[in-house]
Amino acid sequence: MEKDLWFLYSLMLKSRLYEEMVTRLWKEGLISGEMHLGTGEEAINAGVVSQLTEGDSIALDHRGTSPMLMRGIDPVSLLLEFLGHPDGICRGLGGHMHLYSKEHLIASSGIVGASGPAAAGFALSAKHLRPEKISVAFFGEGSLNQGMLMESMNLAAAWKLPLLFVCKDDNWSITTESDKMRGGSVKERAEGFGIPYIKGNGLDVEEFYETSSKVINSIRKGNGPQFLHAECVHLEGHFLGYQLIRMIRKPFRELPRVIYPLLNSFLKPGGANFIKKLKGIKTVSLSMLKTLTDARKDPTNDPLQITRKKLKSDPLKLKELENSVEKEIKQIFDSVKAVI
Amino acid sequence: MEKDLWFLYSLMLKSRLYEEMVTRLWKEGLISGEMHLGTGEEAINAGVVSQLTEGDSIALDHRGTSPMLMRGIDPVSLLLEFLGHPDGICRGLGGHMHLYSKEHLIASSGIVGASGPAAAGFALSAKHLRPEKISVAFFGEGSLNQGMLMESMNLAAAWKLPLLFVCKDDNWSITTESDKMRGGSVKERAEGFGIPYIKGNGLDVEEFYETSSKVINSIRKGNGPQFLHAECVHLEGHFLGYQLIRMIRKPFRELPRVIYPLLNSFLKPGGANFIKKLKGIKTVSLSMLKTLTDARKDPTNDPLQITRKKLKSDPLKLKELENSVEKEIKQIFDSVKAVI
Amino acid sequence: MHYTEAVDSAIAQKMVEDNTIILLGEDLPLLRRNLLVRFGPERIIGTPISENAFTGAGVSAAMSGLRPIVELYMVDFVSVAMDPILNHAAKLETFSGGKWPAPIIIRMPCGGGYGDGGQHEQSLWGWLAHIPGIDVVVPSTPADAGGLMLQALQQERPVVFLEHKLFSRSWIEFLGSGGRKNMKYDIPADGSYGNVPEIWEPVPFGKAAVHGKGEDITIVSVGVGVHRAIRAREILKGEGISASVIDLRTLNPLDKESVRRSVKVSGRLLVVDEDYEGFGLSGELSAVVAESGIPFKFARVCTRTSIPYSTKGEKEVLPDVDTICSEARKLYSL
Amino acid sequence: MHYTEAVDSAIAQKMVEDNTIILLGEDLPLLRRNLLVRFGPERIIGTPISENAFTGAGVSAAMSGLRPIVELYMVDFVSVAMDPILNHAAKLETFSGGKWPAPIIIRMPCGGGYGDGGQHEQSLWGWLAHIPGIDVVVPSTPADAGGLMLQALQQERPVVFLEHKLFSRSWIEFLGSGGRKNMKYDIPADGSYGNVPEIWEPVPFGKAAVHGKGEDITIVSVGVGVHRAIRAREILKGEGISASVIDLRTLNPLDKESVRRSVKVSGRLLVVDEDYEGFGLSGELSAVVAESGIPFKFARVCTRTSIPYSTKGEKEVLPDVDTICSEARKLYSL
Ligand SMILES: Cc1ncc(C[n+]2csc(CCOP(=O)(O)OP(=O)(O)O)c2C)c(N)n1
Ligand SMILES: Cc1ncc(C[n+]2csc(CCOP(=O)(O)OP(=O)(O)O)c2C)c(N)n1
Ligand SMILES: [Mg+2]
Ligand SMILES: [Mg+2]
Repeated sequence: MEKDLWFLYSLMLKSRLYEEMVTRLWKEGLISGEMHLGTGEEAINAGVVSQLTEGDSIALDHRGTSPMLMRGIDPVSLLLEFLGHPDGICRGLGGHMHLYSKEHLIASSGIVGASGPAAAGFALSAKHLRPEKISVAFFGEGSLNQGMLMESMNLAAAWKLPLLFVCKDDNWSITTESDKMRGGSVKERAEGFGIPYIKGNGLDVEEFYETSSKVINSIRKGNGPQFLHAECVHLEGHFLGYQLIRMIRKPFRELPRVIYPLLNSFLKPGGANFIKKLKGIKTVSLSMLKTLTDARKDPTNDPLQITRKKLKSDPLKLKELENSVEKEIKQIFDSVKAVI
Repeated sequence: MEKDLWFLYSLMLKSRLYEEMVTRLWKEGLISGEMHLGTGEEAINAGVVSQLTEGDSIALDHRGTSPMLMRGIDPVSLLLEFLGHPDGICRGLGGHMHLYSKEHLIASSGIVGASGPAAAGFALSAKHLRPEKISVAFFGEGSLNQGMLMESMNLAAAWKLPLLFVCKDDNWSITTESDKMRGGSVKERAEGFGIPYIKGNGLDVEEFYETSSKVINSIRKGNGPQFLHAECVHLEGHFLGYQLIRMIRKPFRELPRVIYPLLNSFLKPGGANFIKKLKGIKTVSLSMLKTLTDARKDPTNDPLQITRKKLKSDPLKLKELENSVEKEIKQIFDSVKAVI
Repeated sequence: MHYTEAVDSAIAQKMVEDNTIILLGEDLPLLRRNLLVRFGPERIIGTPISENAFTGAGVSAAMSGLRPIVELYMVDFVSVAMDPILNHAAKLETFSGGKWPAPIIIRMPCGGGYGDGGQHEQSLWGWLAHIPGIDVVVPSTPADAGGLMLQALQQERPVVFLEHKLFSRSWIEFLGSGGRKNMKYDIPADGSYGNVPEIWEPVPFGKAAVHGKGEDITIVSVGVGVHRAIRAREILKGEGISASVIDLRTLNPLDKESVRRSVKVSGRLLVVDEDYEGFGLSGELSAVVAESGIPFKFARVCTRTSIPYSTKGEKEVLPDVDTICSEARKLYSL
Repeated sequence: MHYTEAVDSAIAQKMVEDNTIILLGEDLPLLRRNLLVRFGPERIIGTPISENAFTGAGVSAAMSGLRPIVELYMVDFVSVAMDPILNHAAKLETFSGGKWPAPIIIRMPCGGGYGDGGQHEQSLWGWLAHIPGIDVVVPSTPADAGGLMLQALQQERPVVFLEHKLFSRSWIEFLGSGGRKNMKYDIPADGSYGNVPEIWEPVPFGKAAVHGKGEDITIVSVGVGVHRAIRAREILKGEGISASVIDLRTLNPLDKESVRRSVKVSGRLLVVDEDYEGFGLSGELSAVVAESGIPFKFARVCTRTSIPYSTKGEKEVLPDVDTICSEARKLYSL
């Protein structure tokens, strides 16, 4: 292993603490609109991004903060971007779903599936201009049903592009369980485009780094696109302020707001017959229950905890690392505060 | 077998002769724009369409004439449509790529892949309103890379729609060999959506009828979508007046027109180095050669010939049938002539 | 009643009598859960993230006996569902020789002013209205929203139904104000909440709502712009400028008569349009007046560029009361 | 030189000096075979029928060092490639804070009048020009086509390049006249064939070509419409009506000055537009003149509905010389 676990952990921790800071700022109302975090998928991001070097390119989805940080984007200008500041990385014009760095060849998009075509174009130019450089597409499993992503998988296969597809699978598409809306498995989907499929462990960065390292080297050698699939859990749910997460956290406050109109509508005259109505109530309750017992509540699904456990054998070094990352984050925060 | 081979042959023959009549009218300049025929895919069309009954629905691609005829659409109003006549089936406003019959629940589209979503919607309404009725999507193998078709395959699987996907595979997308632009096989593509894949013999209507019969019955029973794949050859190439077919048929007239500008451009100063230029010449020549030795020239690829051979054992009946279909076509032609 | 609730309530009223109405879209089982528990899971159907396929399916479902309301998360994403709209829904009437239109409704939140950035805050109503063969509806109050939806459910052709997110309590809470209490958006109160009839009656398409009599200026708008214009109208009144505000309610069909009638009196047309300026609604309205031969002065306050993410940038780019007032004053002084 | 050959020739000239130019599209190895044998198969790249993906790939390829010309078979099919245009190419300049635009060219045949029907004969230039952030080019002669393409290859932003099929010998032969000798299309001779410079020079964007001085009427158009208008102009001249014809050449940027200057003299604006009438080019031009305060009379000859398949229907719906003349006469008599 080239990059050691300490390094990978520091990448993940930095990303986590940074996003926690973002969360605070968002809650304070300083960041407008939606905010999708990468908390929970840090092992995937770190495992892949830590292997990229100059000339490699990345197409990001709506969870771009974490990979951007890991790729070495200036954290201050990133945060300023979220705050809509003219010194933000996109002069405050992009926002967290539209992050760009020409220097690092990173583009993002808030359109589901758009990272596929974007990565294909990056890979095409790599093929022409940057031998042995690759391009990476990050996306969630729900995006696998978006035409353009599928088209770009086929395109990558047909053109034999140096492209790594990274599917971060939390099995949620906002409030929908992705596997219920998908024909076939993720593996079958990838192989349906003749693309080699590799399953990685999205919770264990050590393993995942190894897996992606092999895959990436093979792509660099000109073997065409490959598909890396890893499961993960998004600890904050779909985005900050996500209603279902709020329900989990403050059931007594949130549930009545939901249940009252539900019952009201259920009891209205007209509509389906009683059996179908019951089916309706069942559908809705089940999906809420599903959320309430969601994997997000389970700390064994936190990739940071998993790696931290491994590093606990050297508690001093761990403490030191954690302190230093925390300090870094504080510094970022202070620099930003100084500007705004 | 419910429908006998004589019946299927008569369906195919009617379609063939009708499209030959269309060809003549097109060549005379009475039909404007493009004209895509179904000549060569009649076995596939007959095998499937002959099993459909009232309440079943069809979404067609740009080769809709043949399936429409087989489904029982009035041939006169169809021909009038091609002639742009106000008594045409779409009042002359649609043309051959945009044929509709509300009564028969048939829609067409000239947009590659559009038959997928269209068939999905038909199947959805069948599920709600017409139990045991199915919907059929016809498309070519080249369309398998169009996002909306892939999306609709997934949709059909997720919703378990009563939908038959029929892939008519001539391995050509206009001038492109489809397998060179596809990652994975057609089978893998279908299975990538969790849809059962069945390979049929697109040249032999007897076999193909059997295969599709099983598939269709299974779909009627509520088993969800299935994917029927069959190879065929389009005897006229992509469309009428297709340049590559003209080159085959009149090489001395057509080739110089193509070769002169080619050489002219090849010899111009500037551009790629000589090796790449030679590669270019090779690419173009190979693809022309490929066309010149195309399967279309081979009569064993004509589904009508194949069935006809089987029926030759009863030459009298065959003659009678052929005469009667010819007469029918002549009558159609005469009725149309009377109107225009 | 709140705006989105009004739309849902009109849908519910019609769903009771018409069994063929179904709803399709991502996350609908949760987003329209109130309808789901009343009408059952067969009629409120969740979809994969495949807008092209399910919008296309909606079109043919509408041709074959159902009345689908297809929901997209935002009008911005119509970019991946354009083919069924442009090349199918809108063309069916022509292609089938008038015999087989598709009564589909495509319901989409639209509009900006809450900080999601340029890929999520577009309006695009003028863009969609360019396509012949579809109706385009942009209600600006709960009462209109419900009534126009009821009418949409009776149209025999495709309807695009656009709900401005600022009007929608549920969208705004979903997209950023939920989970924090400190967000301030410039939400038009009368657009977000208002009286609605006990029983919904259809509000006809192609009939603008005219606010006040404008001796000096006719301001025409849709959606949130209507409320901005009404506020501007009050300010201008204080300055002795008399403006009327015309809320078009639908772009296709377009109530040309109301616009012309008013401009004939005022001699001045000011268009307020949150959609992009060029080749859109403002131009069309200018043409509508010009081709009727009425002499008029013209100005417009529209969105000229992609919408920036920052709150400040958003404010600069989206039409607001100040800009409307200052453009109106300029126009008045001409 | 013929129209399409002129475009290809300008591309070839630039490809010699700029190695980063590549061509992407369905069937290009055959359709652009003349470029392929000169520049090699690595630069003329065939694609699967996946417009969304390869247009999107073109956008990011343009961001990362290449200069892709992406070809779609027809502008109608932009319906399945709208997302990379609307939400990506056009937004990059804003999103990246002006730092990272995508110099992609999207080349598409457009227009009707050869009998393919409403899904294959659209123009859509006004529709595309509604989107801020992209240039829209509609050349009407071989010389302009080559020169504008050369300019497009130097723009630092996305360019939509639309070639009317009636101008293109190769498209018309591909789409229906090949293989039969009896098709008659109303092809403007000067659009299809004309003199071109020995060495291509860029034709600047945003500069209209003005034909003649119009004392009475200013006719503005693009593409085939320009030639129809020029013919109408001659007829009107015989009747004592003096019209000038303005060929915009590009819709974005729009040469507002030329239009205003001419209308100031003539006092009458007639727009001839093969794209759909509502919410499009004709409206925009009306607004451009109206907001400048120039008093003017206005009329338009545009496509109002989906384009019917039949030759007769096509003729009725698409702008032609007769309609232009009669509208011009009406406008003159006002
Ligand atoms: C084309 C499009 N459709 C819908 C949306 C709304 N949307 C944003 S994220 C999302 C779910 C994506 O799920 P997945 O790809 O699994 O990513 P995750 O959020 O789980 O990381 C949806 C539907 C969108 N942004 N773009
Ligand atoms: C979206 C779209 N892109 C491109 C085209 C142009 N086009 C028409 S038919 C065709 C090839 C289709 O190939 P296939 O699906 O195999 O059908 P075949 O013609 O071989 O029957 C293409 C590219 C189109 N009509 N629609
Ligand atoms: Mg997910
Ligand atoms: Mg084919």
